[in-house]
Amino acid sequence: MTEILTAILALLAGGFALVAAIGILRFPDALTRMHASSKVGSLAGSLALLAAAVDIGGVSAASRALIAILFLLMTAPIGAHLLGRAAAWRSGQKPDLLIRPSDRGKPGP
Amino acid sequence: METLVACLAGFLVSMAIWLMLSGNLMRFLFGLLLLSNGVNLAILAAGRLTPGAPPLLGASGALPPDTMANALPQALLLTAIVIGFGLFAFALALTIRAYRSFGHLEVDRMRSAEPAEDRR
Amino acid sequence: MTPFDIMQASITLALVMVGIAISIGFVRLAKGPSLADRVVALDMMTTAVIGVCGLYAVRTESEAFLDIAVALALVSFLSVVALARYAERLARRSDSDD
Amino acid sequence: MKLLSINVFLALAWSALWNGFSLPNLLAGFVIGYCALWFARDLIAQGDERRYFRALPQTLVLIAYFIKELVKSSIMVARDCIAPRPNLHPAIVRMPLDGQSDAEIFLLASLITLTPGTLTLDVAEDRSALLVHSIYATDEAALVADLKSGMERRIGKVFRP
Amino acid sequence: MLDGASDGAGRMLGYAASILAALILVGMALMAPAVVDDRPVLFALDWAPSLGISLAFMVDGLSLIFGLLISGIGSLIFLYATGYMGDHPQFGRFVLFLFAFMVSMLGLVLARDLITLFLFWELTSITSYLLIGFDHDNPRARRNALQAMLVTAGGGLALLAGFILIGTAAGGYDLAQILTGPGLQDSSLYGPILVLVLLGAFTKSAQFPFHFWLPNAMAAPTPVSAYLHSATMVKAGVYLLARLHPALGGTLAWSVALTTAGAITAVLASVLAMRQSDLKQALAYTTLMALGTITMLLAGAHPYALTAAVTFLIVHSLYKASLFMVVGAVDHGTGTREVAQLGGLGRAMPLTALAAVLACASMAGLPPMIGWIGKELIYAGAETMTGAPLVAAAAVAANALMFAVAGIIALRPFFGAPITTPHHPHEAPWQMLAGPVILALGGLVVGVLAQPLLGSVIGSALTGSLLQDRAAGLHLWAGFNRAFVLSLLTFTLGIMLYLMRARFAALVDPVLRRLPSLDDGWDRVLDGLRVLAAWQTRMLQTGRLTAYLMAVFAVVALALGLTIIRGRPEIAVELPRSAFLWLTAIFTAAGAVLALNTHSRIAAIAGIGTVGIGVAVIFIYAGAPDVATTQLMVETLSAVMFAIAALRLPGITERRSPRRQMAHGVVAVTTGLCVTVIILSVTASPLDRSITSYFEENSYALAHGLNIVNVVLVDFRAFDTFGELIVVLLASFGAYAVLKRKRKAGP
Amino acid sequence: MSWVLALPILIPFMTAVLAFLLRGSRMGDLASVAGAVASLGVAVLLVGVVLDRGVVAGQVGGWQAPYGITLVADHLSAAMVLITAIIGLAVAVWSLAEIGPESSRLGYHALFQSLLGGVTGAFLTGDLFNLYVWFEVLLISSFGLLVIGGRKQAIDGAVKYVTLNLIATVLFLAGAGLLYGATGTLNMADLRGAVAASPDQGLMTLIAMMLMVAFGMKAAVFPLFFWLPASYHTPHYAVSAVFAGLLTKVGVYALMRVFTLIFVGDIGYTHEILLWVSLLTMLTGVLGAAAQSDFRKILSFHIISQIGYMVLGLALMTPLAVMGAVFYLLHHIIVKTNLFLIAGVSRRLTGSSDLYAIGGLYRSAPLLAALFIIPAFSLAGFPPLSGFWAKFVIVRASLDLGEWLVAGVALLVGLLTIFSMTKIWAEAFWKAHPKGRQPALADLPQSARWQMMVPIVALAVMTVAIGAFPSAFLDFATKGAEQLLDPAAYVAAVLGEARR
Amino acid sequence: MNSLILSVGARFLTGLFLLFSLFVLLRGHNSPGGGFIGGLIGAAGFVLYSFAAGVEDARRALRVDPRAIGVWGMAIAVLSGLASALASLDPFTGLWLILEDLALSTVLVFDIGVYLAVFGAILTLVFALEETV
Repeated sequence: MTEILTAILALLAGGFALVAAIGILRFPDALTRMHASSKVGSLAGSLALLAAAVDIGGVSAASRALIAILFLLMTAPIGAHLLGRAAAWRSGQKPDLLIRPSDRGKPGP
Repeated sequence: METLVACLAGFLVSMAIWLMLSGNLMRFLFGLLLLSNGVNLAILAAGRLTPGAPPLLGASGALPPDTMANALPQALLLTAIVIGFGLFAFALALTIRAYRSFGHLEVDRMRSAEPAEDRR
Repeated sequence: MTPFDIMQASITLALVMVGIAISIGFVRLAKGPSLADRVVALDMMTTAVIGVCGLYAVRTESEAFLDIAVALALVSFLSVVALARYAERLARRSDSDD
Repeated sequence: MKLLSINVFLALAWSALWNGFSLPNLLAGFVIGYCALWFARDLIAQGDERRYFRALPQTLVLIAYFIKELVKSSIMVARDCIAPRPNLHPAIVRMPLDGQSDAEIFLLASLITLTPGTLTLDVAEDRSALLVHSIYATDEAALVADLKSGMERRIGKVFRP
Repeated sequence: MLDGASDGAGRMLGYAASILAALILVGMALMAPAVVDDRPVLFALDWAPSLGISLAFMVDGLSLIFGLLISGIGSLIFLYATGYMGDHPQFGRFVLFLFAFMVSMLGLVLARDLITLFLFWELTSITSYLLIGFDHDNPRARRNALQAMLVTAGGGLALLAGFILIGTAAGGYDLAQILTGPGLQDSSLYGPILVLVLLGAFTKSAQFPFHFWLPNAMAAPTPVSAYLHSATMVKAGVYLLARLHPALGGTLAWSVALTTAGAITAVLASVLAMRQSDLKQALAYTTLMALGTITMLLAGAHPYALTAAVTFLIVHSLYKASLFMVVGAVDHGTGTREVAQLGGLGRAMPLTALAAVLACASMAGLPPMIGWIGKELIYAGAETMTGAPLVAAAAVAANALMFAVAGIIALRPFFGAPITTPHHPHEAPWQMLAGPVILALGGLVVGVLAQPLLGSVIGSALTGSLLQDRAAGLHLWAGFNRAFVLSLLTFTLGIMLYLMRARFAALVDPVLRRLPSLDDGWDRVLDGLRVLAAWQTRMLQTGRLTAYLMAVFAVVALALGLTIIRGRPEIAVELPRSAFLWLTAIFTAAGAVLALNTHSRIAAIAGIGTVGIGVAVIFIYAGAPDVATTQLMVETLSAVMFAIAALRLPGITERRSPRRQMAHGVVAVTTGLCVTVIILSVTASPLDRSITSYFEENSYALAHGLNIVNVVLVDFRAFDTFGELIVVLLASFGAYAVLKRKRKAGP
Repeated sequence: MSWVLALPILIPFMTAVLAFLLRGSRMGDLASVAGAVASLGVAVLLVGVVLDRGVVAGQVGGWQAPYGITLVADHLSAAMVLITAIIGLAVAVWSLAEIGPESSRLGYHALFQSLLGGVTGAFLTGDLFNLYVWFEVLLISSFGLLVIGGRKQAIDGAVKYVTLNLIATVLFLAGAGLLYGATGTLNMADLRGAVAASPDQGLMTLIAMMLMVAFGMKAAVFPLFFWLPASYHTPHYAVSAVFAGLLTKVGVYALMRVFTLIFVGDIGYTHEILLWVSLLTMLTGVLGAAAQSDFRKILSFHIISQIGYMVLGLALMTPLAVMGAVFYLLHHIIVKTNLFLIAGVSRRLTGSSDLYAIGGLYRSAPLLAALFIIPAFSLAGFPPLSGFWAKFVIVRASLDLGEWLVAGVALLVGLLTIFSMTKIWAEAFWKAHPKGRQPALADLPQSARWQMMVPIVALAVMTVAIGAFPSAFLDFATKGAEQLLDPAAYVAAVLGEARR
Repeated sequence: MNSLILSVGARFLTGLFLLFSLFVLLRGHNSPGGGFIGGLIGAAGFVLYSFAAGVEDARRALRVDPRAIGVWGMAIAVLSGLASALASLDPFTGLWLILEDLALSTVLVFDIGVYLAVFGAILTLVFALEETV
């Protein structure tokens, strides 16, 4: 039974990874591509780890897998945020929100 | 399996040398990283590749039934990787300093140490 | 075909899929065009490697590979941060390198 | 926090009593410890600390909600990834914030990033708003409302009494 | 500290050296009876026994003659030098060098071991170098010192090789054994030995074609010229020829080589001597003539020739040292050494004049000076030699010219009408007179009492050292023989030459001027060397790193490629079936290709990141979690550091020309192929896994660890790890230093 | 037993720690000197043990030979360790006068001591991979030392030094890894048997070539020496002195070790290559020196030509020749270091290292002049200085083999060495200072004078002593050569009767 | 790099990195990990912190010059190697103190030395790079 569950999880992981990759390839700009990466990618990784946890069983395996998932989910958004901000800067979209009060009034970079 | 890794290692070495010869210090650094990777692969392959089983013993030191991956080259590799990293780090710092000193990274134009021949 | 065989086969399949995913990610990495695109692709590739770790843990029945996943989750984040910082500063300098 | 640590300690103690730190043991210990603490709340927890008893279930609710959203979002994005003609409406929207604490904003920003088609780009300097990028921003107002009622409300329940 | 000459300390040093030398002279003299009785004095210390080398000395007849000359003349020279230049600020140093030279020279002639001999041989070169360059502010002096040094040291090196070969051929470096043992003439190494030894001897004794350094060496202060470059050091080569005569002499090659070199040197030098207007230069050339004559005589194998050589050596030392000192005294007294500017000094400098006349008489070979006996013996000896007529002709020509030169030196400055000189002429102090006068008188005394004073010693040299059965007698009157006739002929010719010296000069000058000047040749050789060196350095040490790298990689490619072609190691090819592995390999390789992208830094670093990831995946595949983790961490940190650094670095452009790219590509691909082949060859045969098995079996049992890799790292091979942590730490130190160090101005 | 082998390696690192923690203060400098003294003591002890017992081996971590890392000292290793300690002490003292507080704070002493530790480790280890590690230690410390002076020139030099040396280490690493893959062992004594027993000798030669190129680069042989003249004249003088003395010698040592102990299966090929390489090295080095007009550059090029002699000794592979190489190695370290130290003093006194911009040392600094003569003429091979014996033995060894060309080149190079040395002498010492300066030792502060001159005098005395009393040293070198050419004792000491 | 999200995240992620690194260090003998990996992860945490809060703050949070940390690591490694002298064993021989499940050893001390050295080295490098203008 666990084998089948593992197999399903693994295939899902593979599928999501593939999908994420395709998304990254096809989406039109950096910001949209990030949606594929930070969500689908994380999910794929998490599913693979979950598959390992299910298959191996035991506290230590499960806890490691969960910790890995936790780290993955915790770090991904921060990275995405920084990257998104950079990409926004890059693509010339500089909403007022992004400009710090201290920068206001100064000539643009 | 070794064959593929060997080819890959050779390929990486080729690319690395090509980069190192390009005359730009930054590309030399890239070459250095590739070269380290190539050589690491070579060492791995030299220790023979055993897919799977990492060299970990079961509880109470039980040997697993199948052959484990060769632990010794792995230890060597670890050492080599870390050393390679140290060297890369230094080279990077040197590159920055060289850029500050010379204003460019073209190694062939860095000629303040030599040549200066006998003027007589 | 026992469940075990099914599992093995699906792991192999999943690995190949992840492998293809990484390769596709690489295409984006190579194409760019902007720095952010490359970093996104690199991030995706690292995440895929986390998946590889998980799948390998299953295949070899060894927890050892999960440790790689943990470490990788942490540090890949670091590289994304560093590269994003780089990208942002570069953008502010409006330095058109990449 | 104090109560959480006591609870964790109780879970460990429970597992130790049962001679094994297996996952079920630990979970059971945690649940039993939680109940025990709840019964003894008058003895050990005063005033604000009692928030723990509400925060913990709320956290579980949040986690469940988040996992649901994560899967949903992923499937949505995944569909668009492979769809022959992706249905994308990217835009940047400004989402005003109610919560003010760092942890709250951080959590909110993170969860927004992880949910369907949205991505936190930045926080306003005065913490009054989040800047969110969405790929499904057909209706920006609806999007903001959705975010506020979904994620922000649930996080607020965890953090605020 | 040695230079505190101004307060007289230098002079005291000079006197002390003189007395010391005199004591050595006495010591040598005291050994004479024993030596004459054919009981050579021996002394030996083990030096390098494993090489068969000892620090061995002996006093036999030949050594004794040289020893007496060296210490005796040395003593007088020190005295002379004290008078001549006692006020010089560096006189202390001068005395030191000169004394060191004397000791070296003594060591050279007393050595019984070839290597000991060589030691002192080289020491004389060094001290001579320092003495010639004594006037070190003068570029000419420096140049001439260098010339003397290089010529004699170069010869010395040839000599060393020759000695080594002698040692090999004779089975040891002990002179006694070499000389008395079976002759080297039959050894297969005789040819090379002869060439090398002659090279050494000829350079040291300034034989043609190496004669050019000697006149230049006269840049040294006069006491040095008198001592080193006439009386002693230049005799070292002759001494060596005499010393090795029993072992190497007697062959046709020997006699032809010595005769030719000696004769040419003698004649050429005496012709050149006629042309010199500087007295010191004239003397320098006559020294060459004497050395040539001795060399020529040593070509012979008959006691007469050899007796003549030894005798003439003594003769020459006596008069030549005396004359140099005279010239020094003249220079000192008048401020010039130019013949044309001197005249009628006899009145102002009577003692100097006396010494000059006596010494020149000896030089001219007039009876009853010892010079006469020497000349007679030369002619007698010449008869016994191969090619006697030619030898005799050369000897006559040289001697006649010498006669004329002697006339010039003895007569022109001291007699005739006084000529105004830069200084008002005055007699030299007593220290400077003692030497020339004593030596000149000595020439007279030993001339008159030749046989009683010198006979036994020379006899001992002939029989004991040169291993002849007898020596020729030393007689003022040896009967009316062919030698006597030749002497008369010499005088006649000499007088004619003296009288017609101007016409003679006019005759030979054009010829001589057309001869290539070896001195200029020397400069050209040195210039050529410099040009060659500069060219080579320009070619190799270009300062272009790319060229260096290219050379290095080309060497790698060549070394490996050729060895592969030569050794044909076995290889095994077996492709994997895992699609995942193939994919990994492909994207890794693609990452490397991306890194070649010329413009985008980030694309390059991303490409390298991809390679890092791919390699890590291969590590995972191969069951190496620790390595994979480390690899990923290191890759990440590298990328992080690069991202920080890239902000401070410029973009990249490819600047190579297509041709260069081609060459680089060839080298790169060859090397890569070689690496692949080596790996395939290594993996073709099974691995001896015994060490790994040991680790697997004992990792838990003995080292209490389940992770074998970690156990290897921290226990089995902890020392590697220790070194590794130091590397990482020091790398950070170095990077810190390179980044934080403030820039230092200037070189 | 293993402690006397391990301590020479560990003491420098302990000193490095101490010196770093006390950095910037006088105590830090003194700690460095004290550590050097301690190293010297242990090194003397080690030599004593080796003289007493022959080859000694010790296992690090107590793991039996092919499994753990073995430290071995035969005569050659022990002597090298001793010389390293001597040079370390001399330069540590000398550094006191040159190294300013900034370099000191940046970790000069720690880097310096680590360099010594790395060098010592390389000499003592009996394990090929461990040798690689120590190579890296000394390399990375040398990187740090090279740039610590902060001159622009030094950065240029360092770029060349670093890039080229990195390639060498990577090559070494690859060679070591592949050799393991081919033989299954890394212990050098064990490798001897394993390499000889290998069925694929072609492969063995191939790996031998990899290592030859790697070590050759470290040793700065033709045509791999470019990094040396590009960088050695750029750092602090103390640094270039210790580089000149020790760094290339580690490469030579490694060549000698590996090509006598491990790769002796195809001498006709490998050693023939070494022979030609050595000849070209001698010639190019000495000609390079002839083209230079900078004190340190001349000396740098001479390192190369002298390396040629050492490699030549190895290439000829007769007992006498190897003995000559060993002797050369030992003598040259002392002499070369001393010459660089003297160059440092000269620079300090005259204000430049350009020979045409300096002068007058002979007149006003006679002591320095006298001290220059000794190593300079020793380098040129004049008796009775140490260099004579080195050259004598090498020349004799080549003549014994009938290698006329080799002997001729060796002698010619000796002559050209004289040319360079006398050039320095004439320009820096004899000639008057072009700016009329009177450079006298008395110009130095009292403490600096002592710190600079005592090491120079000590090294000069050693040069003379070795030359004047060569017997013990020659015997020592002979013994060392015997051990190299017949490594039975070495193998037995390392492996015991355990394997093979 | 002025980001609220990053600085909040970094605050606890740094702690998490450090915690995880110690975990990796301590159990390295039995499962993948050890001083190197631990040191790298720990340093990564502080690098992150320096990104979020600036190098100045990171140095202050560290309290000690990272070079000194590295040197202490080296010192600890040497001392663990010397410790076996007390038991008259070969240098770097592991000394074990095994109490039931808890195993203390000089080998672990050595690994701690490695950890500190790597930690200090990486921080030295990154901080120096960051501070370069």
